[in-house]
Amino acid sequence: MTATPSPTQTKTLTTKTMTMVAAINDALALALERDPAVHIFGEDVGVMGGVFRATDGLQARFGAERVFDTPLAEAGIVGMGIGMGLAGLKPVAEIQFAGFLYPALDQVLSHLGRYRHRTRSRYHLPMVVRAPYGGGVHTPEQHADSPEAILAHTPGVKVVIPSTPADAKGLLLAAIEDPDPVFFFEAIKLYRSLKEEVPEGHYTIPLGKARVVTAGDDVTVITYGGMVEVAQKAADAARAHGIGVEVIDLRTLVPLDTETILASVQKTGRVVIVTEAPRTNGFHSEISATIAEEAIEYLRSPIVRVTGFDAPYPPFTSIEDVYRPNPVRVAKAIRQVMAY
Amino acid sequence: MTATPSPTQTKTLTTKTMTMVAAINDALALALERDPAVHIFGEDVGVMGGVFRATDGLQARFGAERVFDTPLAEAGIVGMGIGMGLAGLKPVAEIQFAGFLYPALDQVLSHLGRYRHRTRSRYHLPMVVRAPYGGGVHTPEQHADSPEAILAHTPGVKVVIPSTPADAKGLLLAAIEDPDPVFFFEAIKLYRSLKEEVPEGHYTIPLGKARVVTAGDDVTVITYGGMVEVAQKAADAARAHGIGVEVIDLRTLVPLDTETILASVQKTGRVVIVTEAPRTNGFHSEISATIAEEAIEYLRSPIVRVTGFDAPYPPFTSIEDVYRPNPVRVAKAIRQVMAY
Amino acid sequence: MSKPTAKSKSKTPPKSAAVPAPSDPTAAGAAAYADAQGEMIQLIAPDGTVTQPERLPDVSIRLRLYHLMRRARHFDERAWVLYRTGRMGVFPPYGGMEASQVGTAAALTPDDWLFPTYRDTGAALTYGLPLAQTIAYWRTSPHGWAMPENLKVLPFYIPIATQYPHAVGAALAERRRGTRNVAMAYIGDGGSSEGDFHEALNFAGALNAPCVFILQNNGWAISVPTRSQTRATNLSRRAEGYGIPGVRVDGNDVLATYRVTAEAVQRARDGEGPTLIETVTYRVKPHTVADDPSRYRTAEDTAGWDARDPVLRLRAHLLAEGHLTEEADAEITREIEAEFEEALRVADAYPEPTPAEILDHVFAEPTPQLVRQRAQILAEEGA
Amino acid sequence: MSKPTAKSKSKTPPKSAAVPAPSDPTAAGAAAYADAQGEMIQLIAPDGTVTQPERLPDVSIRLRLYHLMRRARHFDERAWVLYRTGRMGVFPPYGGMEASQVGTAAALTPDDWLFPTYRDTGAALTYGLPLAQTIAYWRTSPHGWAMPENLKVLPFYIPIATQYPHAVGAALAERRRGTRNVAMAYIGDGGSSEGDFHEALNFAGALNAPCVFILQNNGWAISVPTRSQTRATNLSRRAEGYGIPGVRVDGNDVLATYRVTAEAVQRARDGEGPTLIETVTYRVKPHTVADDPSRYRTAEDTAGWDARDPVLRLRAHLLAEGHLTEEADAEITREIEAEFEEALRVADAYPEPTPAEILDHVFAEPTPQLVRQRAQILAEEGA
Ligand SMILES: Cc1ncc(C[n+]2csc(CCOP(=O)(O)OP(=O)(O)O)c2C)c(N)n1
Ligand SMILES: Cc1ncc(C[n+]2csc(CCOP(=O)(O)OP(=O)(O)O)c2C)c(N)n1
Ligand SMILES: [Mg+2]
Ligand SMILES: [Mg+2]
Repeated sequence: MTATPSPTQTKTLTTKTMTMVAAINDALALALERDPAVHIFGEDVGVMGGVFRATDGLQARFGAERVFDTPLAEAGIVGMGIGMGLAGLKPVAEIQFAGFLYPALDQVLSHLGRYRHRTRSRYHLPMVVRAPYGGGVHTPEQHADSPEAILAHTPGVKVVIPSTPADAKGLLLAAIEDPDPVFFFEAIKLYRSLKEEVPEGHYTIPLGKARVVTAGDDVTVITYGGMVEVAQKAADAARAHGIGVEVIDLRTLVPLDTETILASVQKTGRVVIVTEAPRTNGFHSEISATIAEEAIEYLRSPIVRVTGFDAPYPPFTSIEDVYRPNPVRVAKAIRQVMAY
Repeated sequence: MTATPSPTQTKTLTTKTMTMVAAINDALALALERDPAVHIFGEDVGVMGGVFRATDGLQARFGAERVFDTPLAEAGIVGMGIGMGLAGLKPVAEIQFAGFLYPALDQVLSHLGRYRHRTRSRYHLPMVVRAPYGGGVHTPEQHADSPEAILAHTPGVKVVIPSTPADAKGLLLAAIEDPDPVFFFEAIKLYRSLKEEVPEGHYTIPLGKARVVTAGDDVTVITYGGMVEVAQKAADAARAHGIGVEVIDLRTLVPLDTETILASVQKTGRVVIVTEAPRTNGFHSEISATIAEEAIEYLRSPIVRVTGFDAPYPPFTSIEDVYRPNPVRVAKAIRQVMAY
Repeated sequence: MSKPTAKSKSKTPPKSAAVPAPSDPTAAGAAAYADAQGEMIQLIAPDGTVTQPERLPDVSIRLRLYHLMRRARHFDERAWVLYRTGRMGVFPPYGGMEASQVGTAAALTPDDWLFPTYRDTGAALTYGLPLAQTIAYWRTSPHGWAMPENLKVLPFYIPIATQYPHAVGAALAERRRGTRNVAMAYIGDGGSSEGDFHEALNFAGALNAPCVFILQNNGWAISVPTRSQTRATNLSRRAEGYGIPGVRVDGNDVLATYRVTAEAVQRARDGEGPTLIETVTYRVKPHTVADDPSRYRTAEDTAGWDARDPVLRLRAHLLAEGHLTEEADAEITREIEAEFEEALRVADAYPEPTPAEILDHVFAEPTPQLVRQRAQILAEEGA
Repeated sequence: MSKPTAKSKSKTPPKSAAVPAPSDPTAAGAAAYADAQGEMIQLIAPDGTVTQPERLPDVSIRLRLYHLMRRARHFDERAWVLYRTGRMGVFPPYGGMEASQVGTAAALTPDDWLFPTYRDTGAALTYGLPLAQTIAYWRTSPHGWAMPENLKVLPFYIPIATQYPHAVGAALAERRRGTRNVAMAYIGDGGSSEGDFHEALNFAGALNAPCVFILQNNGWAISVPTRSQTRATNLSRRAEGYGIPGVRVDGNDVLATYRVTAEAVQRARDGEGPTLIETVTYRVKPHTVADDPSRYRTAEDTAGWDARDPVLRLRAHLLAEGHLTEEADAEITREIEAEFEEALRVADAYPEPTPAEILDHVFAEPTPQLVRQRAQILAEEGA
């Protein structure tokens, strides 16, 4: 796949082939370099450089005051980050896996999303919480969760989920520069599986703007993060059968780019939504509901959701792949909305 | 309002006028009486009988081993309950306000919903977590949250939200007798504002069956909990203008009674969904998405959601009522789907 | 165990202080009470007689603390009356706990951070939160939430214990920025059971954050007595589990609370890390003005605490030592009353918020969704 | 402070035990180490010489513990080899920590509860988890999660610290049901920073739950050394903050870990409440078989710990005292190897799960949604 990044403020024209994790590392280094307020912390982010190496080399380069390990306690990590944000720093916390964000949810739901509101902007929290999420690489129990819907339902926090290295870099820099709290979920499956040309130097990709990955006239497939490549494969297969599939990568769930969604739906009239989160009340539901409210007159077929299941992501390696949407399932949904 | 309870196994025919909180107290007493495994615990549930008096008198009657105060720590409360459930008791925990469930979300997301699955039913957790939720009575900051969507998105837990005293009693007894974890959210607004005849003695109302509150042919209004009376008021007003509104009280979000929803939508073709939770990705989205997937051919108008907002429930008493859907807003939505 | 207490000794006086730090250098060190953790530090007995003359703060400080306690008490009393007449919202009283709140908060400067709970109006007032804004907060007016730019105090925390990690972060940020400012956070006996308490104390110790953690043990968490909340009988001992100093102080002796807090603040400023201070006091009042404690406790439970009243204790001491006269005291009363009534007038004049304000201040830049939702509210208003 | 330790003394011997409780009544009481909290309890030195002869368990117990440690070590070694050849999943090794796991778990009976973390395979095996199922677990086969009906052991816990409150609940349930059974839960040094640790210990103390909390301080939480996790240098001291006994023990001396745990179990059975035991040990191995510790620690960091090997230590003692011969030792090796290879054959024969099983066991009765989702998977399989 060759996604086209849409850097908004890049000056450099040179690029470099990078994995997503390298692009993230690059963004973090740039952020540390440009803004002394930026501080990175979490479990094993220091000497070790993170379990996925996203912070590799940063402590050595920027010192143990800017990049540091915390005790093992996620509420403490997010809660401390909130305090740092109140005091004017730019905290960039890493939660080792999205499934370990749960102990911190009280700090998120009670404070991270409320501080600007409750102090009428006397305080605001320019904090980023990064976490690897999603399945597909046979991690241990609870290492493959996709909790983005919980955050999307939390007023006052933004949710960003990149699907390519270049996007990851530009979106992460935008998230760090955003004055408000941003959750930044990184698909584990994409960390190293995907390489592309990434612009060198600083650039940002604005939060709240979806990316039309491939244009098409017949079906709109809406997705994000780790599911983008799955949708693309299904779209490629459909195209071979003469079906024009428009794949939309939301990039950010909050703010949601309804404009891009609705424009596409008005054109195609057929919608498939793909996420790997559990089915009931996943973020796919919000996308569907938005379309059912705003563009129902354009629909020529039911909105089909291809999702994870109403069961925990299975810890049983040999069958775990059944859980996660695959190109076959998405292709079937595309056929279904075409056949309606 | 005079809701008709649908007791499935009531033997007694006598009834008693009760508030919802009295009906809940009655259900808890019956459960303690019938099953020695039932244990009730939480903050201030003992001598004080709960901040809303839902456990009033229970410690005096059943002893401090069956009904007891815990230290002030919600993760501890739910986590301890999980251990009690593993060991064969029937824990019934009270969280003082739904907004204080957040510190316990790790225990919920990591364990409560996973235990049967991860042990292949060697263990299961017959636990009930009760919590008052929702706004409308000018409580302090964070005392008016409606987090049901988070639980509905959590595999392995059920979610029940009653809207009348008789329902509350029958559903709570069913929840306690259910072999799996159930969240039981009680609308603070309804605790004492609503009285009705409640059957005496033991009866249950099955989880997963919605209640058609009022029948109608033109518009389906789907809601639950504290919003049912709001929807009813709007429906009454619409009826005065000759619009037949079918109000559906879901009663349980998980399992969701799609059958009743779809039957009504097939009849009316027009849908309004009402919840007081924040808008983005609230449970209203799931209902809408389900309809958009299963019954789109019957729809004669967009699905309209009347909800809370993408902001924290405001702690500012004089304007907080703006946040919560009211009959005027619902009536407007009804007019909107009729006018489409 | 290499506890920082062992070597700690104030190296530098605080930059500035609402109340100046104790001037007696011999008593300023932590070593003085490092061995006394099991006991409760007390400088004056309930009847006002001095028990540790060598550690008394200067007279000017004592008088200042007296004034601040009187002022705090007046607020508490007036809030109650205003509540009854519908001019104040539901309010958690702290009357009887003034020494615990005033003595601790008085050790801060406005450059330091204060993280108060809903119970800590007395601490916030002492720190410098303007009266009118404090009134506005308890009236749930947005004016009470928009804290002054020149202070570092946060709106009272409702979700129990969540403020503790924030204090660690703010304190750490001050250190990273090279200041000598500290953060102080309050919690109750009940709140100290929450996981956030543990995580915060451990983080502060591990990261050497300049924090002072005040644990007000007032005997009750709503209806649950401290003894049912924990098997521990000395909550300051929890500090040992984090390798930081823990101090237990008579929470109704404002000279003692001030003294130990000023020392802890000094250690924090000097880079010696955090301290946990347990103030042993009592919630003589109901949980809130809307609570009826007879549902869960008897007169016996509270008996004896009136005799330990912190305001009367300091007053007795000051009168006995000739630092205060009845006339001066009456003058303080007049001053405090006038100040409050003036603040009430200011608060009464705050304009009511408009409906659409519920959607303001969610993000710096509202999302398209919020823009729409706001328009909906405005349309309703127009209609 | 009325700590239960002060009066505690085994009143009744345990009902039954994988390894019988110590028979010497004079040494069984908690008072013996109540004063020794700062130190580390040790019965035999690293070279096998006895340091506290009066507290040694019976020879039969020592031999049993030796066998269990050898068995645990064998599993650890074989798991590593099997992983390299693709016959085992990613496995967190515990080699070098056998005394910490075996000595503690051996104090339980199958009526007691065991809440192990991912690191505690050695403890689970000691408690009685069948080898074949243990292998199945680390192969991520559902057979490893469906725990035997006759045991009360839970599948290894992955989300750190979450097991601690569960142990409190299970223990409390046993008490409410009138049994004398206890619950034991493990945690790491890293895990003890989580809020759940604090809440659980405090709940257990407040509610007098018969719990034994094992804190294995093995020096590392993945790449972070204990000294960066906390400023405390003695984690057993945390117990004081909850009013419960805290014990610090040489985690590489199985006789010591067994002794203190058996005593704690006894106190819990006798209704005297919970105990926190810190076993001071070391993670000589990588975090998991897939981890490369050279990224974060040097050979110097781990130097010295080989000489403290717990298996060799007990072996030296038993050989020196004539309780073990080289021949008997070789026989143990043969027995252990045969047992493992047989279990491997059983595990190899477990059938693979079928795809639709990912949706089994969500609820007793699947919701309509799950019924549909299952049908979808079955249809895909059919296709
Ligand atoms: C997380 C959370 N749980 C529960 C509550 C409800 N609640 C408010 S005050 C209180 C008791 C607090 O007791 P303590 O910490 O001793 O403080 P005090 O009221 O005595 O000042 C409780 C349970 C809350 N506000 N937050
Ligand atoms: C809640 C949570 N956060 C993070 C992790 C990731 N993680 C797995 S093991 C580990 C370190 C644990 O260290 P310690 O508690 O000392 O146990 P040890 O591995 O040394 O046995 C971490 C951070 C996790 N499993 N759960
Ligand atoms: Mg209290
Ligand atoms: Mg460790």
